Amino acid sequence: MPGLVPGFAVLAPVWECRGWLRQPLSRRMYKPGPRARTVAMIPNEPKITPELVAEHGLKPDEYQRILDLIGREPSFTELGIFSAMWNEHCSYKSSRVHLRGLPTRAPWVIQGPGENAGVIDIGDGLAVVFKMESHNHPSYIEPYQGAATGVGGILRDVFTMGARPIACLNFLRFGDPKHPKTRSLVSGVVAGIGGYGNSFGVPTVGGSVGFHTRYDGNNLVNAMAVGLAKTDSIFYAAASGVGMPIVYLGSKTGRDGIHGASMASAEFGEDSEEKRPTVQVGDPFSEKLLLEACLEIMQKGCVIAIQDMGAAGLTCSAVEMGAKGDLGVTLDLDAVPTRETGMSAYEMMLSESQERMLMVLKPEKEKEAEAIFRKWGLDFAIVGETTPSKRFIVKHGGDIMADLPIKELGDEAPVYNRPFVETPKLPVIAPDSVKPPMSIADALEKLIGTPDLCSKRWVWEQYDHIILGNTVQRPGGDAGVVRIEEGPKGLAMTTDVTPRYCEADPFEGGKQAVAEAYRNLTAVGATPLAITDNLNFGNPERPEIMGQFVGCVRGISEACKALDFPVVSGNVSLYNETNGRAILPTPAIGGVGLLNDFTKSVSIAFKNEGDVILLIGETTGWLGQSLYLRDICGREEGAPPPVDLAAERRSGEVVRDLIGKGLLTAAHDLSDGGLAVALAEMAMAKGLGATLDAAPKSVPAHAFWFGEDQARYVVTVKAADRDQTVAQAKAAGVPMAKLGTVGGDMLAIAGERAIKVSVLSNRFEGWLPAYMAGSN
Amino acid sequence: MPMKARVYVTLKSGILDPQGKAIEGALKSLGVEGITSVRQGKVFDIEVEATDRARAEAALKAAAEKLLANTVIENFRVEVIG
Amino acid sequence: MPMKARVYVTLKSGILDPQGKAIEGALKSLGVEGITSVRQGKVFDIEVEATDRARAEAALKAAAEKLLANTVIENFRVEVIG
Amino acid sequence: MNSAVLVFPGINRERDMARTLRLVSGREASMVWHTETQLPQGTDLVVLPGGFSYGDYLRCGAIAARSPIMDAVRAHAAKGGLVLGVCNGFQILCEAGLLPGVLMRNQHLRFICRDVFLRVERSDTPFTRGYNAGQVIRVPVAHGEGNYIADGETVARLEGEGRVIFRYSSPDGIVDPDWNHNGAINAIAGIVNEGGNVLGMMPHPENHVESVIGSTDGRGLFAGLVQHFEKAA
Ligand SMILES: Nc1ncnc2c1ncn2[C@@H]1O[C@H](COP(=O)(O)OP(=O)(O)O)[C@@H](O)[C@H]1O
Ligand SMILES: [Mg+2]
Repeated sequence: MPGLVPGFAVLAPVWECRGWLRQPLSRRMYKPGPRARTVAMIPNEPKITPELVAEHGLKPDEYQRILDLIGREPSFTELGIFSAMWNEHCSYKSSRVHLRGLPTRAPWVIQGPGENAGVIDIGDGLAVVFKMESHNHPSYIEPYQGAATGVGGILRDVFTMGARPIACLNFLRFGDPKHPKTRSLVSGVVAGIGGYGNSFGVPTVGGSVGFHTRYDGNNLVNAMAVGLAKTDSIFYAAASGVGMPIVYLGSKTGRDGIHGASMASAEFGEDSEEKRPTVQVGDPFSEKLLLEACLEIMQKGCVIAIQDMGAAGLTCSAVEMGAKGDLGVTLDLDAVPTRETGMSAYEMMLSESQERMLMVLKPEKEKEAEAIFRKWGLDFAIVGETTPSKRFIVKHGGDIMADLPIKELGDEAPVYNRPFVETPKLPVIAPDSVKPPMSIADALEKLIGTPDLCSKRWVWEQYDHIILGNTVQRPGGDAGVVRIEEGPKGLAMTTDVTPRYCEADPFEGGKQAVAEAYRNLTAVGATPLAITDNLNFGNPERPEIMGQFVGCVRGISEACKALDFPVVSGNVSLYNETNGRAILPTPAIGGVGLLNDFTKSVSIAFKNEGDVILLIGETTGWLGQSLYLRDICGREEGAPPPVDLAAERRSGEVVRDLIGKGLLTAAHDLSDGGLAVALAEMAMAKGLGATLDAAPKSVPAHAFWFGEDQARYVVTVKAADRDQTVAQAKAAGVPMAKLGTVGGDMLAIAGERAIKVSVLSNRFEGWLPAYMAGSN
Repeated sequence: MPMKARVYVTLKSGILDPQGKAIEGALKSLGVEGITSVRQGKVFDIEVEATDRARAEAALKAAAEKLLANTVIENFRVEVIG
Repeated sequence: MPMKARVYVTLKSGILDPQGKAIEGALKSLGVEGITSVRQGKVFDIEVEATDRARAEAALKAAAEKLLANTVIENFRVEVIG
Repeated sequence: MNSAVLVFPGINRERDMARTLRLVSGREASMVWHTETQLPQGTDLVVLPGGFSYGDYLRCGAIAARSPIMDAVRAHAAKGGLVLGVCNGFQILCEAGLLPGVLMRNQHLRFICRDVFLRVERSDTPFTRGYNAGQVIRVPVAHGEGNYIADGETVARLEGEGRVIFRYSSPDGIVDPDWNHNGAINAIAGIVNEGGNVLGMMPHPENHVESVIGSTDGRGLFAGLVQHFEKAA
């Protein structure tokens, strides 16, 4: 498989992988190659033993691959470097083969996967830079710092490219609320995300929170950052020019998170809480200074290449700068600013201390850049240079501690086409086979106060969502919207996936995640432009898990193609399992869309008494995998709703068009909980009720109100605009039906007990604060 | 019997202390001479009601482990004053 | 000569301590028995370079007065360990 | 109106403030770095914006309050010049001794970002002439330590001298613990110094000055200041 996957990824984007998979195992035996040579290594290094190799997460055949590559036994430092570069987190060895199927191009895509973040063109010489990334394992071990450094890392990915961050989002999944650890994880993670983002000074405008017992030992913390840059000044990692100084910037290096990257690729066992690796502590204050300093030197034209130090810190960033630029790199660790004494080369190369950057500066601008960094009170040190040799050489205390072929470190990382089995299909559940255990009104009142459907205000009020003064739509609606500079353009963003659908049918679930992101952006009036993804799964060495991964990626791919919604960046997090029990397959999708005029954006809130409520899209009453089935009937069963991507597109285009024409007074997509829940949310958002017609005869009432058919929206229009709206939907071939009228303080469905909107609100707003206070 | 006690919570060595770092810098620019390193910790002055010292200590240790210290990154020390 | 020292900063009595109050409440709900009052303070572990102890103490006192404590609401105590 | 916005490391609402000043006064504010020792010639209004100066490490505002520029701010205030501190700016003013009291952790210990209602207690100050006394405005807060506390005597003086300018209230102007999100004593949201020329407040009027972004209730404060200086000129 030559040229298998164009670099997809992240902290350490991979370049091209060639050769490895084609070779039969028997041929991959050690024989000293032409590159073999003696290198002066310091004597007191630990001897390389099979145990040591295993501790570095390298399988015997992977270690053999290293021997083949360098023609000799690696030094301890080199072993550390390989383990960092070749672990799952950095090398994407299990996922790469499948990721290449994702569509990554569109006329508006400036940079797809493979850089620190994706870049799209939004016109007027402006680009949006964004990416999502996981910090799942660190957040389980130390929720506050794990989540905080997750936010810090993703912000760095974005401003490394020359963009000023303008918004953040976060996608969170926790275990069963009754699990003894859940409450403190929620509290720590949310405080950590807020603690970092609020101090750094970026509004957190959206996200998602959910609970399920399958996340008991593996919570998910995925952070997304969005930045704004000029299309003509975007910065990349590739170094250029021989003999260029490599500069270290930011905070000092300590022994933080050594083995952090390996930890992110290892399954948790009973003893994980004892292992307690060195925890990284975030310093948002330093990061804010780093942001200002980086943007200042970029603007002054000092920077040739720049790379942040994320997972596997100095190793990944330096190797990547060289390899991408077809250059060698020599580092002199004696020059690295350290916070602790006696740090070894191994420790410095693997440290994951936060708030650090590596750059290649224009030599003539070095002094100017240094002055800027000093002004901001940050460390600045020349730690190496680019060389013509294509070797990665690390010196420390006068010794050469590593001397490795730089391209091969990335290119020759193993790639696995792991065996997988497809998830068996589940039976479709006929709506009338589900007997409603309670009335529609009772079910709605109950559902709206469940952990998954209740208001997440307790979470997002801990995030500064208004700083920068551009937040047009705050959290609580379908998508966050921020004004771009002085307008009139606006940017919408959302994070979505329905893990229970992915578990039941990975392919449909993958499609649905993309479709829901598309819908949430559409519902605020934005044209969906591109996505970032964060693929959270269990152990890929298990064929069923690999089957979930493959299915979801195919579904995502299909939806992205059908909706013109390419993937421009992403992250894979595998091995999310404890004692052999995996999380639900959770491919989180972060979608970004553009509004040409942010003032036209509509919210979910009902606006005026007398507005007509219309349902867009087809309703069959799909109850399989619905929250109604799970939380009201106690059954987690059946096939999830299929996604008709053509219908999704048609519905979306109609809604955007109607919003663009100013015809809609409110819009909300339908997802978890179906129609009744969506209507309740629209009512609660304004404290204004509605009178609703009875369900049509063709669908059982409970399936009509709670079914989770896709490609649907609820919108409201002024009575006078109704005919025009209906005509337009009809012309586009999109089903549209009248549901009722806005007004009063009750949500009243014909033939059902009317519910006071304030009663619904109390239940909706009540659950999470009560849970966090320990009182339910 | 009411007793007074103190619980000290300090960062484990090697853990980054952004606060300490910022304070160090500030002291320098304020012209305070000679201070080469600052690490910030917490101290809790606690009143505890227990039948004897051992029980008081046990309660304080429980408090520190469960809440006052984040034992992933912090150490603590309990001191019953009497 | 390098010396180690500690500076304790505690809230003056009479000043409300919302953190201490919250901790008190949290300890109760965690089932830790007997704790009747909690007040939170700060402790700074400081390394200081000075020719003698008196000078070190002077530098620390200056640090506390100028920055470490807000003397409107807080008291401080300096302790040179040696 | 010539305004100077002070920039301390870690401050992050300086752009919001500068944009609002430009929008309302029609003039660019000067951005003044913390190591400066003088304010720009002709500065009418000094603004200490929100953010996390020095990461809010040690105590909010403590390190910034000891910056070189603060002597110039003191001198400006001593001459009767106007000074406005918002959020972290308020905390800095307290730490610098330009305003009494301190801002402690919110009573529920969580950072909180939401719109709150403020009752404007007087309209006869340069900061509030754009409002009517008793008027209720909706502005956002975004802070973790906004719980204003001072000793009993100080609070009595503040109240007695009418130096409490803004108070958290219900939408109808009723002061009630349910509407006092951070637990501040007497629901104090903003106070002035003895001379009435230094205002510190926790909420962010600068974030509510455009209807397209949600509300214009914060505009009155800045519009009033502009009027104040126009009248003086
Ligand atoms: N962790 C979070 N951070 C910020 N906002 C959140 C978070 N979780 C949920 N929200 C907000 O709450 C609202 C409801 O979330 P959700 O039910 O997931 O929306 P949807 O069904 O439209 O995807 C959204 O506006 C979302 O942005
Ligand atoms: Mg939605």
